[in-house]
Amino acid sequence: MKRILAAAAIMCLLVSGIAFAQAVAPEPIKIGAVFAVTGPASKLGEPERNTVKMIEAEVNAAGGIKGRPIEIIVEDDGGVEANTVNAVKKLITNDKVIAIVGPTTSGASLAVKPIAEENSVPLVSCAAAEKIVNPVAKWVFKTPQKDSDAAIRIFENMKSKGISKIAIITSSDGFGSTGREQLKKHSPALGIEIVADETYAPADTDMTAQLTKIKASEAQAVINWSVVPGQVIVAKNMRQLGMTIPLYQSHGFGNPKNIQACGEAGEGIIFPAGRLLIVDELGADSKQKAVLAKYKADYQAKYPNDQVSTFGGHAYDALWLVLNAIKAVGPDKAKIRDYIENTKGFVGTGGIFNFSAEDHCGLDKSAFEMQTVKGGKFVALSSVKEEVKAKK
Amino acid sequence: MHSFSITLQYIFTGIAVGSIYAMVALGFNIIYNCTGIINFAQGEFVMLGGMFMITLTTTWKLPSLVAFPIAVALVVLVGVGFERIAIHPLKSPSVLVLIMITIAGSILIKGVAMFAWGKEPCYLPHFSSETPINFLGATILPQNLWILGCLAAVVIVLAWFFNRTLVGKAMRACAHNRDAARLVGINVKQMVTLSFALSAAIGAVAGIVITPIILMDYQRGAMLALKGFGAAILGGLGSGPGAVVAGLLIGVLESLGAGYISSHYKDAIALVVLLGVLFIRPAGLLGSAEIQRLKKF
Amino acid sequence: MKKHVPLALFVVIVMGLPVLLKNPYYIGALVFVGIYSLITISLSLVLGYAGQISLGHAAFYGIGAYTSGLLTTRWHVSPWFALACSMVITGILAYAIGKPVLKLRGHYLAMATLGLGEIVYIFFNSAVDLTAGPSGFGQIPRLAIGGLVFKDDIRFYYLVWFTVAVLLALVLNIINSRIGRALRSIHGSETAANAMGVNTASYKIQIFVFSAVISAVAGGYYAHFVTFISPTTFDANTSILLVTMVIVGGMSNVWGAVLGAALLGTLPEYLRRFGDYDILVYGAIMMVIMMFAPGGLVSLAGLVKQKFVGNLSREPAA
Amino acid sequence: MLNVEGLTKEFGGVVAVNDLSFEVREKQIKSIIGPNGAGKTTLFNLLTGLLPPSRGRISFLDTNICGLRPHVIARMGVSRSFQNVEIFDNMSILENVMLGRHCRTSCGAVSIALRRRKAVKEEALIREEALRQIEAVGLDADPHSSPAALPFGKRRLVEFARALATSPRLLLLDEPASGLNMRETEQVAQLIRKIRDSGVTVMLVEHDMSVVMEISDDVLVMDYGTKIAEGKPREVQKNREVIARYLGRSNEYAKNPKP
Repeated sequence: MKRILAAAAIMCLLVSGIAFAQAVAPEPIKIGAVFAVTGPASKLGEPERNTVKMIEAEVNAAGGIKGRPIEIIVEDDGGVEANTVNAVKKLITNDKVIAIVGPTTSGASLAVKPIAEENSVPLVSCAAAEKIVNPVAKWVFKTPQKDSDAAIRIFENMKSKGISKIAIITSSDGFGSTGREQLKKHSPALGIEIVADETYAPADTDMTAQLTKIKASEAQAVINWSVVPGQVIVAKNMRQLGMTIPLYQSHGFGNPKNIQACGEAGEGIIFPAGRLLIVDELGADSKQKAVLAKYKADYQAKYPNDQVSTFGGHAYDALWLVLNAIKAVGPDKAKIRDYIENTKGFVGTGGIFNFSAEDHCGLDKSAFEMQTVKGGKFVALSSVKEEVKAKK
Repeated sequence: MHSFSITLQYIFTGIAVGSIYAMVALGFNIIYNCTGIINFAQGEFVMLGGMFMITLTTTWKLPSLVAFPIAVALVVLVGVGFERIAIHPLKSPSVLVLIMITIAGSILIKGVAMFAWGKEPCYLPHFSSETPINFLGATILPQNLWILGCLAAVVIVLAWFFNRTLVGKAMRACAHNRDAARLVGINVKQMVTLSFALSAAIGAVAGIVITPIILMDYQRGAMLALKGFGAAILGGLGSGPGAVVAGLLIGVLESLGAGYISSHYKDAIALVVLLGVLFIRPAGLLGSAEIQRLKKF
Repeated sequence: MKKHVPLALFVVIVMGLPVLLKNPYYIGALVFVGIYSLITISLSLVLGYAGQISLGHAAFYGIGAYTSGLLTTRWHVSPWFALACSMVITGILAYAIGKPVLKLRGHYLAMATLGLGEIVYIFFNSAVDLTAGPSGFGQIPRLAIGGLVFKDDIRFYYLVWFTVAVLLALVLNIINSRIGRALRSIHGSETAANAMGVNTASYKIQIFVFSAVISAVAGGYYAHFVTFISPTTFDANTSILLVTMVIVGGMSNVWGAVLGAALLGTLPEYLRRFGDYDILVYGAIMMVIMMFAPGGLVSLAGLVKQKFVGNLSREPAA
Repeated sequence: MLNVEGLTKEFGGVVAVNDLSFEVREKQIKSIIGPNGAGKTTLFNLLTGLLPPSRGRISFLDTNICGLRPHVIARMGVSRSFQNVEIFDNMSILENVMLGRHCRTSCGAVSIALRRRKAVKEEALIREEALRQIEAVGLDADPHSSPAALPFGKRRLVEFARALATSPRLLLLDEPASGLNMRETEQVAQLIRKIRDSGVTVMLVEHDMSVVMEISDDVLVMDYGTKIAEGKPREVQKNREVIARYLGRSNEYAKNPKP
């Protein structure tokens, strides 16, 4: 009996001690993050998680926000939508976060859209699908550029080259299918005819069958839209089949590892992407240069084994949108939401954001820069053209 | 492009893809014959083969010829270790429990690989040049020939092993009747370990030769295992020739399906054919209903 | 009367849990456990009792979800009627599928069901005009009875677990009856069962259709609870997860099915704190359970019971 | 009650049962004997519908049962035991025997699931009858325990009880004495007689000649799927062809009685 009493006394002391310790330190501002750190989309979720952890450390090292440290609670949903739903509920009701960054994938973002709405918590998604912000939901925002803008930029580039008949090949997952939708939707207006429409499963190992069909069609160019290894395999298979028509890729191609994997087959691929990959080329007049260079340098310093990618950039933009709001209006959900909705001219890695009540994405097609692969590096397409002109 | 060359190209593609399925299916069969279970970690052996090869050649800068056997040996080690730790100690497990253990094993191996090699796909250079070989208007990569060559080599070695060596014959005895094999003095548990070693080796070889074409990441194994399982079933579980024929057939069906019907439904087309075959021949193309042991779950 | 004790206890626990766990997050997680339980209970009849493996149940789960979701969003059918439609449609499909497929055995049956599940998954992905393709669709209305809308987690919790309790009551009655014995006899020896007058083919298809219909209910609940569905929720991984739940819980006992769903359904929640390592811990837990308790979690419960209560139980060994 | 005419079963090119005709009369014990591979078990599988015959006619109680599915034949009153004892180890002894009542009961899933009075009553009757059969075959084991751990002889008794629980008119026993010791064999022989005396017709396949000669009313000798002789045990024993083809090799069987 004595022992139990003693144990109880010690426990009481400990508990009160912890409580006391907590009372002294300023309570952190809690922000939630849901990323697919494992599962099929983990190569996107990983840099996103790394990025928010990096920013957390940076902000806290600088003394937090108005003396209060920030705490970013990262949840892994493994790319399973039921898990995302649970994770977001946990963040909202258990951890009482004031805003949420993520999820990584479009499906997961759409699944938690109603939860953010019902609980009145601002959520800034890092996923691409336009459905996330269209129709506009009061509490839901997103940072990646719009699929439609990517499609339009590609089509504009094609038109400038006199290409009118094209083939599209997309992966049969969320990213690929929303791309396919946008490509089909915007092609007629820009006078482009899709003469072949092929898909492949995300884990497929060979696309020569689809490409053979495309080769036999009248297509003057191919657009591949995916984030899976397929985007490399398509490039290589085209080379194998001796196809010389230009290959366009989606903004999902923006990862330096793809160049290495494509080898020679990667040369000349054209794709729209944010300017993170070509930050070294940007002139000093570019508003984004400072932000991009800092993000790239910080990330590379903190995670030397990982290469900076546009996906991490989406999380960077999302979190800073929230943090800027907190800095300005304090940790209040409704005020944060209003602040984000009224944010204008926010310079992020993805572009310059101008939000409004009708536009919860905030980016337009100027956020994209048409890029290409040259000499094993990403370079702006405009600079290549200039070189060609100069030679002439 | 001439329509003949197009068809030929589809068939080439199908054979190139199908030979990968065939190799995975062979790995399934060896363990199935010895234990009656489907080893769902087979796809992970393939993935590990490619991953080890990448590390050995790119990080350790070993020449391919040296790295190849080392990579295979490492995967064999993993296979044997898995069997020794998770399957060997069990007394009389049911088939379904064993399958669950292999699923758990595949999750574990996948997890370790995720930490070891990261989440991005890794890349391995082609064994020889990347210049495609043109044949009657259709093209094939030299690496595809390497894959076919390896498949042929694996088939020849396996045929020799099971028909000409004592150990191979002992393994076949286990496949036929475990109790009888035990009675004539064959150490059945050792044979099970050996079957894991052998199918890990085949998986590793498959992984190494296909990585230059398909890229390798820690999640690649699952899809390969699924297709390989389909091939093993279509050919008739336990039948070596069946696995090869069925693997190639599924590959060609997918490719022709994508070419002539619809790439959206190409996997479904192959599966419909598989199901159709099973409804007519419930034990697969080359499996016989009499020999098929009706394993209970 | 003794037979009813476990079920009564179960109902008390289910009723009481929300009082203990006031947090809506836990309640929300338990809703998913309830949805999984519906499937695993009915799947355990197919797998544990009748001994027929199905690696394609996510397809029925998905057909239920999609039918209910599409009918309510596209054609504005009332959710309950849509749910009923999804049961009928899934039942008919399961019958058409089961008729030829259930003639196969063992691994062949496993592959055939896996393949059918894949075909359905590919259909969800590719029939974009109907299903909205891989990106899925949302704004599925919630279920309601009169003015009572099941919009918050706690209401849905009671709806789902009420369904689970009803299903359990029905299933428990069935397994300890001539039909339950007939199912188990198929598992034991199909030949002997046949010779003893059990129409094995008919029972196999009946139980397969039954579990498919229940899976469709679970799918409908999922659709109306999350209000968004996309194909990835119903892929082969889910099928394998469902079978794993049944086996880890203990496949020869319906309580095992509930235990398995509860463990593997909430495990991702516990494992979040492990970050990336969750995949390793998950695999390790699964492996350890299967190695040391091949009969599943219920067999552990049985051991505990034997130790403390002695072998008083006259419950038939399942 | 059972009339077999020109029954033939071919597997590929092998003829397992060849143009076999015989008759079984009510309440008699008819034994089928013959060397291994003579087609005895195949005959049982044909009679119970587990295998479809290639040709011929089987009529049971003046109904043609050829091509009927096994569960229908069982419901008509034909039950059997198996050479290797096929009882269900995933059920208790009692449940095994209760399963035998399956074809004599009819409650549907709905009434069972809702525990209608009809279903509860029927279940009680099933249990009663099963316990009665367990006692009738003289099985002294806890009916609630698993049969998996029982010795072989008792497993066979479980199978008998299960077969009897179907209330058969005709009971087919496939080597009921194989694998049993002398005492158990004697018990089984007595049991078979008792079954016959209760009004059930019995057919058995057996290698143990002492049992066959002791209890059979009628013996049919088969070899290579054809009938060699048929008649009273004594007559058959004297039949020259039988002696030459079968009993002449009895020493061989004595050395190696199990197939």
